[in-house]
Order: sequence, then C-alpha cells, then structure tokens
Amino acid sequence: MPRSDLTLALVGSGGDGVITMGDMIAQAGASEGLNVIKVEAYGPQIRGGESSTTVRVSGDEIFAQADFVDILVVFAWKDFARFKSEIMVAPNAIIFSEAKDETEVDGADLGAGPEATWIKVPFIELAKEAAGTTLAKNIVTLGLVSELFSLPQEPIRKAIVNKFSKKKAKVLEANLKGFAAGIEFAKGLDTDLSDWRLEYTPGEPKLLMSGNEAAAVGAIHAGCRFFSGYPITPSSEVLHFLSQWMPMVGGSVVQTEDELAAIGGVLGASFAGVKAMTATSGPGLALMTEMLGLASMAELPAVIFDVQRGGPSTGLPTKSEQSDLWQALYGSHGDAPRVVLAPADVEDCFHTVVDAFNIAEEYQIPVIVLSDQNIAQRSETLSMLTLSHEVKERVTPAAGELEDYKRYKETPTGVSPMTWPGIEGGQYQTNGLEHDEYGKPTSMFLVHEKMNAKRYRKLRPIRDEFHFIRRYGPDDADVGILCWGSSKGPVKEAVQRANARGEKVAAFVPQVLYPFPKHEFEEFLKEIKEFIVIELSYSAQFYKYLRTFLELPEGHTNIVKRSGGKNLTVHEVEEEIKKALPQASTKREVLV
Amino acid sequence: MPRSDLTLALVGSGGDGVITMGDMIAQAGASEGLNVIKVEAYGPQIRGGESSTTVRVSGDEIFAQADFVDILVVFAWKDFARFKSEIMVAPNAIIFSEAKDETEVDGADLGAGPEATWIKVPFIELAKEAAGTTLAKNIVTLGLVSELFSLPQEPIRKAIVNKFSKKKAKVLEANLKGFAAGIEFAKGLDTDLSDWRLEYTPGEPKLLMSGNEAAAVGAIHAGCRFFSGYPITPSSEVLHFLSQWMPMVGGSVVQTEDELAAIGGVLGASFAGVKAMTATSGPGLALMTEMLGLASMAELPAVIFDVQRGGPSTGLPTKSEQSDLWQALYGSHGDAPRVVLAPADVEDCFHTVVDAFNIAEEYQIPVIVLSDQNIAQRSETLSMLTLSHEVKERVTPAAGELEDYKRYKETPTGVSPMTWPGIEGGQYQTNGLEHDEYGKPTSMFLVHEKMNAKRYRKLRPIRDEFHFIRRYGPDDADVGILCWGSSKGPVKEAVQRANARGEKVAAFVPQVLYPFPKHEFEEFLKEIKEFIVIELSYSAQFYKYLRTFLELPEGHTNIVKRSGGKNLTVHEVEEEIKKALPQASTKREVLV
Amino acid sequence: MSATETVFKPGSYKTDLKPVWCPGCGDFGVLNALYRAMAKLQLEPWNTVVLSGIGCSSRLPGYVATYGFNSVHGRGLTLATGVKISRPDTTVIVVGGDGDGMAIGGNHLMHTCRRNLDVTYILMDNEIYGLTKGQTAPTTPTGDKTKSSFWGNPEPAVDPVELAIATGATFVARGYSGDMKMLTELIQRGIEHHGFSFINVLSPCVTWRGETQYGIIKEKLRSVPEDHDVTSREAAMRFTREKDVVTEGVLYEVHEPTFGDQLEAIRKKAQGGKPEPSTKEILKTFYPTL
Amino acid sequence: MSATETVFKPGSYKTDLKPVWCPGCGDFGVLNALYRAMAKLQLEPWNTVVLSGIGCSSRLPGYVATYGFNSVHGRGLTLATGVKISRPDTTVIVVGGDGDGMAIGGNHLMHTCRRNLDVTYILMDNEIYGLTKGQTAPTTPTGDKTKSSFWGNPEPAVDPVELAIATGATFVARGYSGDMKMLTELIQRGIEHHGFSFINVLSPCVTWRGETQYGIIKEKLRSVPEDHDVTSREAAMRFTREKDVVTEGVLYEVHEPTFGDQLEAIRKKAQGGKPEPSTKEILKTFYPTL
Ligand SMILES: Cc1ncc(C[n+]2csc(CCOP(=O)(O)OP(=O)(O)O)c2C)c(N)n1
Ligand SMILES: Cc1ncc(C[n+]2csc(CCOP(=O)(O)OP(=O)(O)O)c2C)c(N)n1
Ligand code: SF4
Ligand code: SF4
Ligand SMILES: [Mg+2]
Ligand SMILES: [Mg+2]
Repeated sequence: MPRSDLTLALVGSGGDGVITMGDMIAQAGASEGLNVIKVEAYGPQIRGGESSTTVRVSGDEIFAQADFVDILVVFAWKDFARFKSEIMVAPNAIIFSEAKDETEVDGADLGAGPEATWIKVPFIELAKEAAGTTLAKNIVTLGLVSELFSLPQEPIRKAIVNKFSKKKAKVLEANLKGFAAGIEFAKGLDTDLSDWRLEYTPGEPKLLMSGNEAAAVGAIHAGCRFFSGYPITPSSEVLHFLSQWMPMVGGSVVQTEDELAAIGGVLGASFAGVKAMTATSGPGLALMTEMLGLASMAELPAVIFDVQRGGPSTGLPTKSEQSDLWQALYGSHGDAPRVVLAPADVEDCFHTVVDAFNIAEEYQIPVIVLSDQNIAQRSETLSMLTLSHEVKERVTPAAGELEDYKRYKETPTGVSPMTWPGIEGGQYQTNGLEHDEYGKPTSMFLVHEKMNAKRYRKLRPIRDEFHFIRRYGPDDADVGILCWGSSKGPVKEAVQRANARGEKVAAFVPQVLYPFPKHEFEEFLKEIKEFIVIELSYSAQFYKYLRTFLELPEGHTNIVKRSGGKNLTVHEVEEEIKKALPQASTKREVLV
Repeated sequence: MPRSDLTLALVGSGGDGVITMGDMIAQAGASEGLNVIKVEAYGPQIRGGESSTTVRVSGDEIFAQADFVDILVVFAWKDFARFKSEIMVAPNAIIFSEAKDETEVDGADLGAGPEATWIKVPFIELAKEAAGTTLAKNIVTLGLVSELFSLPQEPIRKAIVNKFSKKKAKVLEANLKGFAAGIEFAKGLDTDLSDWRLEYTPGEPKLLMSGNEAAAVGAIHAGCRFFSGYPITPSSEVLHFLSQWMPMVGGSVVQTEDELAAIGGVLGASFAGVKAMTATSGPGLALMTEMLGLASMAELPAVIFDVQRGGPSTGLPTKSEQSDLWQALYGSHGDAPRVVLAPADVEDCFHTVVDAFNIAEEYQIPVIVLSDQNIAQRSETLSMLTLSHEVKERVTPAAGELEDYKRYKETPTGVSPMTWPGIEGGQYQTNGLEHDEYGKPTSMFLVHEKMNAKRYRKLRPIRDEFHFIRRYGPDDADVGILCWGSSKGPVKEAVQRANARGEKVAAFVPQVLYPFPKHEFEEFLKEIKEFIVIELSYSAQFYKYLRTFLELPEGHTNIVKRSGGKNLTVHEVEEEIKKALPQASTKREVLV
Repeated sequence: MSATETVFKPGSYKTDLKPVWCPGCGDFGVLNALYRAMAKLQLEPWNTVVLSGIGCSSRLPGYVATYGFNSVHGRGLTLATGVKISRPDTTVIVVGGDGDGMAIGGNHLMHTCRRNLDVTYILMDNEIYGLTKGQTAPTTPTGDKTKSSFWGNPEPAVDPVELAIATGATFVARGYSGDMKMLTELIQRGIEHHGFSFINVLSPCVTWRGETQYGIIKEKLRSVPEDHDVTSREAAMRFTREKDVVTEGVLYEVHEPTFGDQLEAIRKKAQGGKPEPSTKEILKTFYPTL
Repeated sequence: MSATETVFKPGSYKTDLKPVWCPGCGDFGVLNALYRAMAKLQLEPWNTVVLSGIGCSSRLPGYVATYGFNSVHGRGLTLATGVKISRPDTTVIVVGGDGDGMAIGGNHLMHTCRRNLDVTYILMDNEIYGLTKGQTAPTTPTGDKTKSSFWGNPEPAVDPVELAIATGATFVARGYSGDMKMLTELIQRGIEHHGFSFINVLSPCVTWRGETQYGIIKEKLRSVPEDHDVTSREAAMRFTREKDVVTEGVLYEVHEPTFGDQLEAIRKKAQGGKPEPSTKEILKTFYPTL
C-alpha cells in the first residue's frame, strides 16, 4: 500500500553532492505542493567531511522531522559513523549503499530490524558509465529513488536541468544520462518496493524557506530598515539574506566588529527613529546583555533575534538546544524588563519577528526572539497565505506633548511619548543612568522606585495585547503537555497520534514566553489531569522559569528535560504520554 | 541618662572637610575598642559638591547603620537637600547648623519632632577666630561634638595631630586651636545634653575596614596571586588595594582594557595553575558572562567578585541594590553551572572570598561572590581574631592519573584530575566546545548529556561541604525572616529588638546562595509559622529564585521587596514583623 | 519661530542641567568650544545628535540641547553608527574620555576610523579615569602613580592620534581645552569634514592629575607648522609619540568615501532604479524555480 | 626519559586529533611551520602553551601536543596574558584568524601590543571568516562579494602589520603559509624575541576565497629588502597598505621592556628584599594609626 509520508536520508562526504540531492528533492516536492521538511548535518570538517541531508516529503501536514528514516542512501559507511546517533532508520527501512563498500554493518546500530531491505547499488560504476564521472553519483541516486518511490520525477529532472544549464551543454547532458541510468537501474531491481511509493495529489507550489530566512523576511515586512550583526552559527543566514535584500528596500546592513557594536548599532538606529534588529546566538547574546539593560533603561525599541545552539560556551555550535532561555529572561544586571518571544516553527519565525517589532515599537522595550537551530536552519514548505501580519508604527508625540516635553512621562501603561532626531522641538538627552521624567540623571531612591515601576508596568498591557499561543488536542484532556520552540513539532505530532488513538492528550505552546500568558495557561491547566513539561535543557530552564510565577500541579507534574544536541523525537513524547496516561486515569480531581 | 550607641551625620560640600571629620571619629572610636560603622555619600558633582558622612559609634555590637541620626551637623542647608531622603534624624535629635545660614528648615522634613534640639553654631566665625581659616570648621566641630557627647576626645586630638604633623607647625597649631575653640564653645552652651553622652568601657583597638578591603585581604590570604580587573564603582577599591599589596606577596595585578580581558586574564592564570580573581560590578559582570560559560565548560577555577549597585544599565552607580542575582545565577548561554556566594557584612567579605577560592580550586568551577555597595564601601570595626580561614590548595594529579590522562575523567563527584603548564606529562588541549573525557571536541548528544551531568554533579558535594549560614533568634519562632547580603544588618538588629520584646522572631541568612542550603532552610521553615523574605530588588529576584526549587509556605509567605538606592532600615523590618506576628498567632499549624 | 529664521548662539545649545564637573576641569573648555562651533555652523538642534559613553567627559551630551545620549562605557561610537547610517541627514558628534574611547571602546574606535563613518569624535584626554576616581588610563604616562598603579603605571601610553591615523581616520586633529579659539576651529572643521573626524583634546583633570597639568601642557604647546602637508600620512605620523612638545592643529586630512557613501552606493546598485519590492515579491523568490 | 635527554622532532608535537581543515587550507602550512620552529627551539611541551580564540585557524592548539587552549572568539590574547604573567617561565604562543584577532579581538590585540607582552601571536590571515562559512573579515578587500556582503564589501581593509606597529608591537613580521622555510624562521625568531612578536601569515582559505589565492599571493610575494632597517618604525610602515606587492620577512624589531619585566620590577620595588607579609601583617595596617 503506497504511503503519503516518506523520509529519505542521504549520507556522503564532500563532493558526493548529498546536499544538492536533498535540495532537489525538496524543491521538487515543494513545486508539487507537497509538504517538505529538510535538515542537513555535517561532521566537524569544514569542507570535504561527512555530510547528510534528511528530507521528509508528505501529502499530509507535517510538523517535524520524522523520528525514523524510511529510505537511507549511504555512499560510504565510514561517513555514516558520524551520524549514527542522529539518523535512525525505521525497522523496515530500505537501505541503499555503494556496492563497492565492503564495510560490515550491524543493522541494529542504525535501528534496522530483520525486516529491513538492504540493497547494494553500484553508484560509482553507474555514474562513471552513464555520465562519465563519479561526481554524478547523486544524480544517479535521484533517478533511482524518484523512480522507486514515486517522488516527483519531472520536477526533479527540471531541477537538474536548472542546475546544470549554466554549465557546458555536455555537463547537463551527462547528468541527464546519469539520471536516466538511475531510473533504469530502479526498473531493473527485482525487489518489490511498491509499499513504499509515495502517493499524493499534486497541488499549488509551496514556498520553501528556512526559519532564518522567514525571520529575515519578517524583519523587512515589519519595516526594519537597519540591521547590524556579527556572524555566528546558526544565525548567520539572517545576516546573509538581509545583506542582499535590505538595500533593495532602502535599508542598511552593517556587519560590525563584534556583538557589542551590533547591539549598539541597533540602539542607535532605534533612538534615531528607525526600526532596527540584530541576530545572534548564545555567545553573542551573552555579550549583548549589558546593552540590553541600556535598552530597558533608555526605553528603546530593539529586536534581538537569537538562534539557540548547544551550550555552554562554544558548546555544540551546529546543534539545537533550548538553553538560552535564562540568559534571555535574566541575563542583565539590575531589574531590566524585556519581552521574550519564541517561534515554534519556520512560519512562526516570520510572525514572531513582526510581533517583536510591534511590541518593541509600541512599548519601547527590547524584545528577544528565541529561535533555535532546528527551526532556524531546516527548510520547510509554507503557504504564501499564512505569511501576512499587521505592522504597527512608532507613534510620534502629539504637538501638545512637546511642550515641557517629558520623554519618560509617567502614564498608566508605562509608555511615554517618544521623539527622534529630525523632530523639531522634540530634543531630549537620555542616558543609562536612573533618570526622572525628563531624562535627567538622579540617584534618588524615590525616583528609582517610581521608574522601575513604570518600566515594569508595560508588561501587563503587552500580555493582554499579545497572546500568540498554540493549543492542540481536546479541551478536556487527561494529559496536557507544555513545550516551547522547536519541540512543538514532535509534541504536536505525538498529540495528534494520541488523539487518533482516542487518548485525551492536549498541548499548549506559547510563542510569548515573557510576559507569560498566565491566564490562558491556567485555563489549560484546569482542564487537564496530568501535566508534562518538555524541554531540551539539562538544567530545566523552562520548568524552573515556570515555577517562579506558577503553581504547577503538585504530584502531577512530569518534568521531561534533557540536553540538546539531538532534536526531540515524536517517540520520546509518546513514551511520556504513555507514562502519564495511567496516572491521569487514577486521579480524577481537577488540578490547580 | 547617657547612652551606649550614638549616630552622627555631618553634611557639607567640598572643602568643608566632613569626610575627614568622619574618618577621625571612626578612627578614634576604633582605637578605643568601640564598634563603628561609617558610611559616606556624595552628590553627583565629582568634586566640590555635596558630601555627607554618617558615623555610628557604640559600646554594644552593631550590625548596620542606624535608621536615624542622633546628632546632625549641617554647614549649609542647601547641601543637605541632596541627602534629604537618605539622612533621617531621630524625632529628638540634636541639630547643629551654621549660625550664618538663614535658610528656613522644616524639621518634619528631616524627621525631627518638636522635641528636637536646634542649635546654631558660628562654625565659620569660630574657625576664623581660633584657627585663622574657615577651613578649620570641621576641626572646630570635632571639638564641639567630642566635648558634648563624650566621644573619645584624646584619640581625636591625636588624629588631628597625625593629620597635620606632616604640614607646617603653624597649621597644626591653628587646628589644635580650632579644636580647643570647639570644646570651649561646647562648655559654654547652656542646653543640657547630658542624656546624649556616650558611655562606654574602652577596650582593645579594633581594625577598621571596608568590605572591599576585607575582600582584597581575603584574596591574598586565600593564595590569589593574579588579579586582573577593570575599574568600576563600587568595586574599584579591591583593585586599588591589590595594586599595592599583590606585588608585595609576589603576585601580579593587571588593569585590563575592559572586563572581557579581565575575566580572560583570570581564566588564563587559572589554567596556568595560579589562583586568580577579578572584581567588578553589574555592568562588568554582564560583559563577563560569555567567558563565565567558558569557565564552566573548561572547568576552570575562577573567582569573580561582584559588588552590586543600582541598575539596570548605569543605573545608580553609587547606591546599593540586590539586583545582580539573576545575572549571577543565570547570565550565560547554555547550561553553565557556577557557584554564587554572598557576604552579609564586612567580615563576611573576607570569609566568602576565601571560601570562593576553596570551592573554585577544589571543584574547578567559577564562583561569583555577590557583595553590594553597602557593605563594600562602608567602614566597619572588626576584631583580628575573626579574620582567619582555612585555605585549600589545588590538587596535582597522582602520577598514575597522567597515564592515558583524561582531563575530564568521569568521577562520582564530577571533579577530574587537573594539571597545568610546568607539569611534565600533564599536557592536554582544552576548549569551550563540548568535549569528551580527553578534552576532544565533539557534537555527539550522548557525550553532551554525560558531560552536562558531570559538570552539574559537582554542585551536590559543594552544597554538602560548604554551608556558610547565619541564623538568629529562637528555634521555635513565630516569624522567620530570610534575607541575604547587606540586608542582614537591619534584619539582625530588628530580630534582636523583637526578641528583647519577647517576640519569637528568627532570621536565616545564607552566605551560599547557589547551591542553596536547602536542608538547613527547610528545617528553618518547619519551625516557623509565618515567613518573610526581604530583598532590595524591584522584581524580587531572590524570591523568584527561591521558588524555582522550594515550596514556600502558601498563604504564609510575605514578600518584602523594593528597589535599592536606599539601604534597608531596621524600621522597615520591624514594620514587617509587626504585620506578620498576628498572622502567626492565629494559625498554629507547622509549615511546609 | 520657524527653523529658518532662528539664529543659534552658543548659549542656545545650553540645557538647564548643571555640569557635574569639578571646578577647573578641562571639560568645561571642550563644552564651550563645542557650543561655539555649533553656533558657527548654525546646527539645528533637532537635526543634531551628541552621543557618548560613560565617564566625566561622557556627561557632556546632557549639557547640549540637541538630541543627546550618554550611553554605556565604551560604546558611544557603536550607537553613533546606528544613528548616522539610519539617519544620514543628522549631524552626529560623539564625545568620550581616554578610558572610554581607548580602553574599553578601543575596538570600536579602530573600526569606526576604518569605515570612515561621517561623524565627529572628540576624545577628551585627561590621562586618567576621572569619574571612577583616578585610575590609570591608556594615555597615563608610564611610571605615574595612580589609584590603580600604586607602584607606578607599568604600561606604555597610547598616542590616540597615532592610532586614529593608522586605523584610517580621514581627519585627525589635536586640541587643548585651554585654547578655546583653536579648539572651536578644530571642532568646526571636524564637523565640516565629510568622513570620520577625530579630535584628540587635552583636557586636564585637575582632581586626579592636579592643577599643574595646565602649566605642563601650555609649556609644550605649539601649533602645527604652516608648511605641514595635512594629506601626508607620513608627515602626520611625525606628530605622534611626541615627548617634549604637544602639537595642536589639524594634523591629517584626506578625502575618502564615507561608510554612508558606500552604503548609499550599494542601495543604488541593489535597487537599480526599481521600486522597493513588497513582502510578497520577496516571498515569491522562495518558490522553487524549476 | 628525562626532559634533558629528549630530542623533539617536528612530529613530537603532533596530537592524535585530525585537523578539521579543508584539503588545501593554508592553515596546514602554518601548523607545520610551527612544529618545525618548536623543534628547532626544542621547546618542552609541558612548558609551552598554545592558545587561540575561535575560527578554523583557532582549532590549531588542538593539534599541538603542549598545553593548549582553544578558547572563545576573540579572547585568545586575554587568556595568554593570564598565562604569561602568572607563569613567566612558559613559552606562550597565540594563534587566531583575521576575524578573531582584528574584528572581535581587535581591542585585545591593540593593548597586548602596547604592553609588549612576551608572547608570540600568529594571525592566520585568510581575508575571510572561514569557520562560519564565508563572511567579510576586516582584511577582506573592499568591493569583494562575500556571504555577508552580497553587493560587495563596503569597508576598507585593515593592514594588520600597520596596526601592530602603530600600537607598539616590538617584533612584526609578515609570512605566507606557502613559504614553509621562511615561515618557520619567522616563527622561530618571533618566539625568540623578548617581547610581543606579531606574525601576520597569509594563509589562504581555499573554500571561501578560492584556490586562486595561492597564485595571487605568489605573484606579489617578495622578500624584505636586505638593507631594510628593522629598527625603524618609519621604514617598517613603508611595507604597510601594500597593493601590488606583498613583503615577507621581519619588518620591525626593537627591544623594549616587556610587560612581565615591568611587573617584575614592581614586585622587586614593592618587596624591597623583605619577606612576604603574612595576612596578619597586612591586617595590622588597618588598625587606627593615632
Ligand atoms: C562596563 C563598565 N565598566 C566600567 C565602568 C566604570 N567606569 C565608568 S567611567 C570609567 C572610566 C572613566 O575614564 P574616562 O573614560 O577616561 O573618562 P573621564 O572620566 O576621565 O572623562 C569607568 C572605568 C562602567 N561604567 N561600565
Ligand atoms: C562571540 C562569538 N561571536 C561569533 C562567533 C562565530 N564565529 C566563530 S569563528 C568566527 C570568525 C572566523 O573567522 P576568522 O577569525 O577569520 O577565522 P578563520 O575561520 O577564517 O580561520 C565567527 C564569527 C563566535 N563563536 N562567538
Ligand atoms: S574628576 Fe577630573 S575629569 Fe572628572 S570632572 Fe573632575 S576634574 Fe574633570
Ligand atoms: S573554510 Fe577556509 S580557512 Fe576554514 S579550513 Fe576550509 S580552507 Fe581553511
Ligand atoms: Mg579620562
Ligand atoms: Mg579568517
């Protein structure tokens, strides 16, 4: 029976072209309206080392990488070793490998069961014969897998034509021959793989974007016209994209000497009345925390896009983790209010960035958007329709407000009229010192207390106005799961599977972490019987943060936390649900 | 009836010599074995602006500045304005002011009641007449107050001789005349102030030190031989002191270009096997957080002495606050374990720094000592006897451990054998990347999880070994107060007063904040009925931190928090006790 | 009164905040020279931004009635970059101390010089950390005893002028806060210069370096020779690391594209005369191009 | 085998960690030259420390069997200061990339030059950010297109040699990773130099700047003229901002007291031949002196 959802993993080393291969499958899928999620991984070698690409294509909605790979292609087993714990195949997977490679492989190591199908393919030979170069191995593979598993073959062929049409005609021709050879080889195979064919109804083409790209587009959409940043994995694509597009919309990109200058540039531009953003990762955010406090104190709008990776220190720079949370919430000296948002998928990256600008500009407060490597660097299909979002502009003070102008005037919301250079009569002198309503420095306790209160007062209206929350599953769930960021994908999928089994499981995913949507969450808590909180942080940063202001159900709270470095799997979530369900059925009282 | 405890405040502007005057009273008191606490305060002017000094001298133990000033001397009321909310006099205070100053003063503004005594003194005239210069006003004042209130007059005279003996004989003579004139004037006063005389039994001289000085001596005592730092108020005295003394004990002080270099220097020296420290305040600590993560990851001993001031941003650089706590606990990316200690008085500054080195060296972990401006810059009398503390040395690996040397070997305590340059055969290559037991970089999830666990495992033995806690009041208290840092002084004093009234009030003051002495605190909680947590942080950082791992008594927890900028007063604590006591008597069940 | 009719006098730029500086501090001279230069140029307060880091000297923006920002230690130039690049029509002036600009902020100084950002930077050099009460600065002479160098400063001093020239500033001058006329002119010329103008001002700290500083500087002070070729890097370098003299005046001035010019050229190239793409148009580029 | 009998060969300094560098990367040449220089000097691995920041180049300490520390981006020199000052008998070598040393780490470079810290700093200059996959570096030529400069780099490039000379390095050399013999000699001389030795090594990134870099450099390469006066700052400056040639060799070398020398002198002065005071003796100074 053909299937609607298929995951392929391709493993090789530099020059094997596995990344190109993944791209082409993803592009072809997207052009056919399929849902695609593609991730890449690399060994420590900068170039020429091991690399892998994993593509999930599906006719149904998908929310994460699959836990298990259905189809694995390995050009050399020694390259695979690097990914052993990262790429697990399904027990009944189809495993293709280079015929010449005689490495002994223990299927159990990969997750393969006795029911797995092992197929040796003379990739090198086929490529050499058909295309005259072993470089065409990947194109041969595309022919093979597209034929065997009914991947969109015509679009893949077009992708090949596209890629090589800029080169000499001979090169294109050779590659098309390689493609054909792969198809031919597939046709000649006598193993029946028809159960593995992908069945889908073609639809409108979809966009294919990474989280970092979506964030960058979000910034431009929100009206950001100044970006300063310092490259750092896994956030650099934001800088790359904006270096191209920002000038086209009339804005500026400055690659600064370090992260201190990056946040400084943002605060300067913002002070000057221009929407501004920076992007970084944990180590860079650490360097920015001093000036984040300045943004809180001088009440400057600022958007800091932070893509989390494994820590501490340089840590695991290419892997995902959810351990920048504390630093984002608490990483400044003094009582320095800020807002923390967190996208949970690629599309969210667009929306949270626009929200971040809206909040920053309306409330004159720094907003940190905590993305993570998982959603930042994976490619995902999106519909154009979902990518629109209302944009708010900074409000110029009314004329009357400029008489005896108080930049930090006390107001019920804590928000004061803000001018910027160019506005005649709006001049003011600000600073990072404690100051009075005019901005004049003071060290008086009473002013300090009043101004602290003013700055924190903004958080309440922000909470009331912005509640970007996702909720899955039935209202009267037995088990309720709370998670954030990229953990959403596997959690949502696990919840849907559980619901399909008739299990009453629900999930709550806040995209606004601070100020936390407390009301909504407490409503959620009331309904459920057993509570699970899931995160990828060894020290359980999210759980501990929740405890600072929430009463979590005593005896019914299951803390699921581990280090990052490996993305959360649906299986892990399902295991937790399995453990929690019986607890829920034995205890009937409502929580909280 | 004479008294054993007296607080004087002296207010003037640059050139009035109020700081000298305070010094002399403090020195004289210390030399007579009195207990002294002296604080200074300044207006924003760098020099020549308003200044004040407040000295408390007492025959009894004292723990903080007094809430109210008994004797106020004001040379010019316009200077006093700056300190209005900081210096409050007792309702029955004696207030001396310059006879020539005709400013109308509303006593209520200062806290004075109708029972206050107002005395105009022709300071200027007396000084000019007796010493030939108005500059001697302060010396005249010393004569006056020492005579009227029985302050140690002979030692004060010696202090004057000391100060002016290096100058021309005429100058000394003139000042001694001024002193005599002050005494004379006092004798001629017809107001009876005998109730305000200080009565005490002279004792052995005491040391007079600030918290920063005590910390610096503690560092040398602990064996610190490398200090790198960047000046910042209110921590610079540590740098100043060490710049003098460190070379005398064979060590080095480097004033770096910034705080990034300061912490870098510390990590380098520590890697090289030399005990090392830096000192800073909130903004500097913010800049150090990236490299704090490196210390966690590379498992390097490091002591970071942070003196808190008002925040956020530049904030209130000369005022105390307790708002660097979150940054100290959480201000790094990734899961980065560290230890946080907090001295609660000047003496503690010595001990916590030695403990910090002991913990850092034994457990190869960064230790942050959170002092605050209040204890850092006040002068306090200490006994030599209390200033000793056991010192631990870094352990060299046993010979066997160097075969197949694993720098990050897994052990039950998480502590691995550590070598340093100069040790033959101990060479290893380390980094801030996740690494295996040998220190080799890896991005494998399983290693990451294992190593996170190893690094965090250290916290448990640290908690078991180090429990520097102070506890005051009866075991079976009705009301229990938790506080940290300089808040201890007023809390302890309030508890003693309450106990003297027969009220069952106790206090718990941990000097180890992380890992928190949970057992001991839970024991404390068990005994009490009503719980108060007190801190100077607008966003209640300490209270929220406690919530992350403790169940605080529901319905019996009183959160007392406010911004810093003004030190906690005994009165504030007493008010809270007054509110809490009736709650405790109505509810009899034991908490937790 | 509309903008065009206004005549700005030096006093027009005063705010009602009283300087916290010590009586006799060199920074008063810098502030006054700045007021005068601004008046000479008739700078519109609402189109002028004065920024700084932290230090005694960095308090200056509070005393100038333009848009002003006394930011955090060492980072004045980073904020100035954001201001000038995002709002190129404003006149941007940055001030700070030797510690602010050469110690903690040294990296930003170096890179802002290199980029030739069109702002004027006034480094108020008092050879000491004033605000924090007298520690060694990068310009403190070797051997001098300070609060943080009990046994004498072990480090050689930086010459800010040398650093500015070597790292690419296109206008480099040395001034003295005691020479109001010259300083006013230097600031005026610095603001007029299209590109990064760096003005190293000797501005004595009477409190931590003593009143004698004025005398010491006056003794050594001389003007830049008439025949000095300001366009020669080599010639300008001759006025660095001076020992027995202090040369005042414009030491170096060349014309190079500014950072803003370069970014503007990029915008032109990128837009190619076409209107700004909409979000939708940008998104469309993410459709597979098969 | 005791230390004195050992003979170290270049291979003795190899660890069993395989370099992550791309085939053809210039950094291999630097590593090999370093091994050779170390063997020539018979450096004892246990008395040698190699430090770095973050970058492709900064991976180097992992491949040298001494004490090694691949620290965090830009901070190699700060750690080196702690190592060298606290343990003056060790030989300290610091390596890093152009981004690491001149962008985020620029301030430390400048101040370490100034202090004349007795360490050897090898800046592996590939005109790009290698590890993060090809963004503009401070040494990337103006106009070059990189991942982060889609429309071409808007900034002028720094000349690391100029900066090092201007900020006080006492030994400044330029080398090329393709000239092993010369580079070995430069590193050896740098280590032997008492003071801060700065070696700017052109070390091509074949992945992000292309294989052609080798050809371009070779074409321009020339040795420092025989008659060059290495003690002249002015003469050395002539080899900076070169366009058509690349001059290899020792460009500048003078002898000045090192930072360590200065601190040692302070210790001598402070101790005045007296024994170290005990804690009690220090505390006693806090008794009132009336
Ligand atoms: C991150 C940080 N580190 C340190 C300080 C403390 N600090 C304030 S001003 C200053 C130096 C002042 O010297 P300078 O820049 O020369 O200015 P001046 O006061 O001499 O005009 C220092 C170290 C700070 N505010 N922030
Ligand atoms: C604080 C911080 N910011 C950014 C990064 C990301 N980063 C790692 S290496 C690098 C630059 C690499 O370039 P370079 O120093 O020239 O070394 P190369 O790889 O070219 O040898 C950057 C930006 C980081 N690790 N830490
Ligand atoms: S301390 Fe020095 S620099 Fe600061 S205001 Fe006073 S004289 Fe000026
Ligand atoms: S990316 Fe460039 S610098 Fe890095 S290893 Fe490869 S060739 Fe060398
Ligand atoms: Mg200064
Ligand atoms: Mg590089």
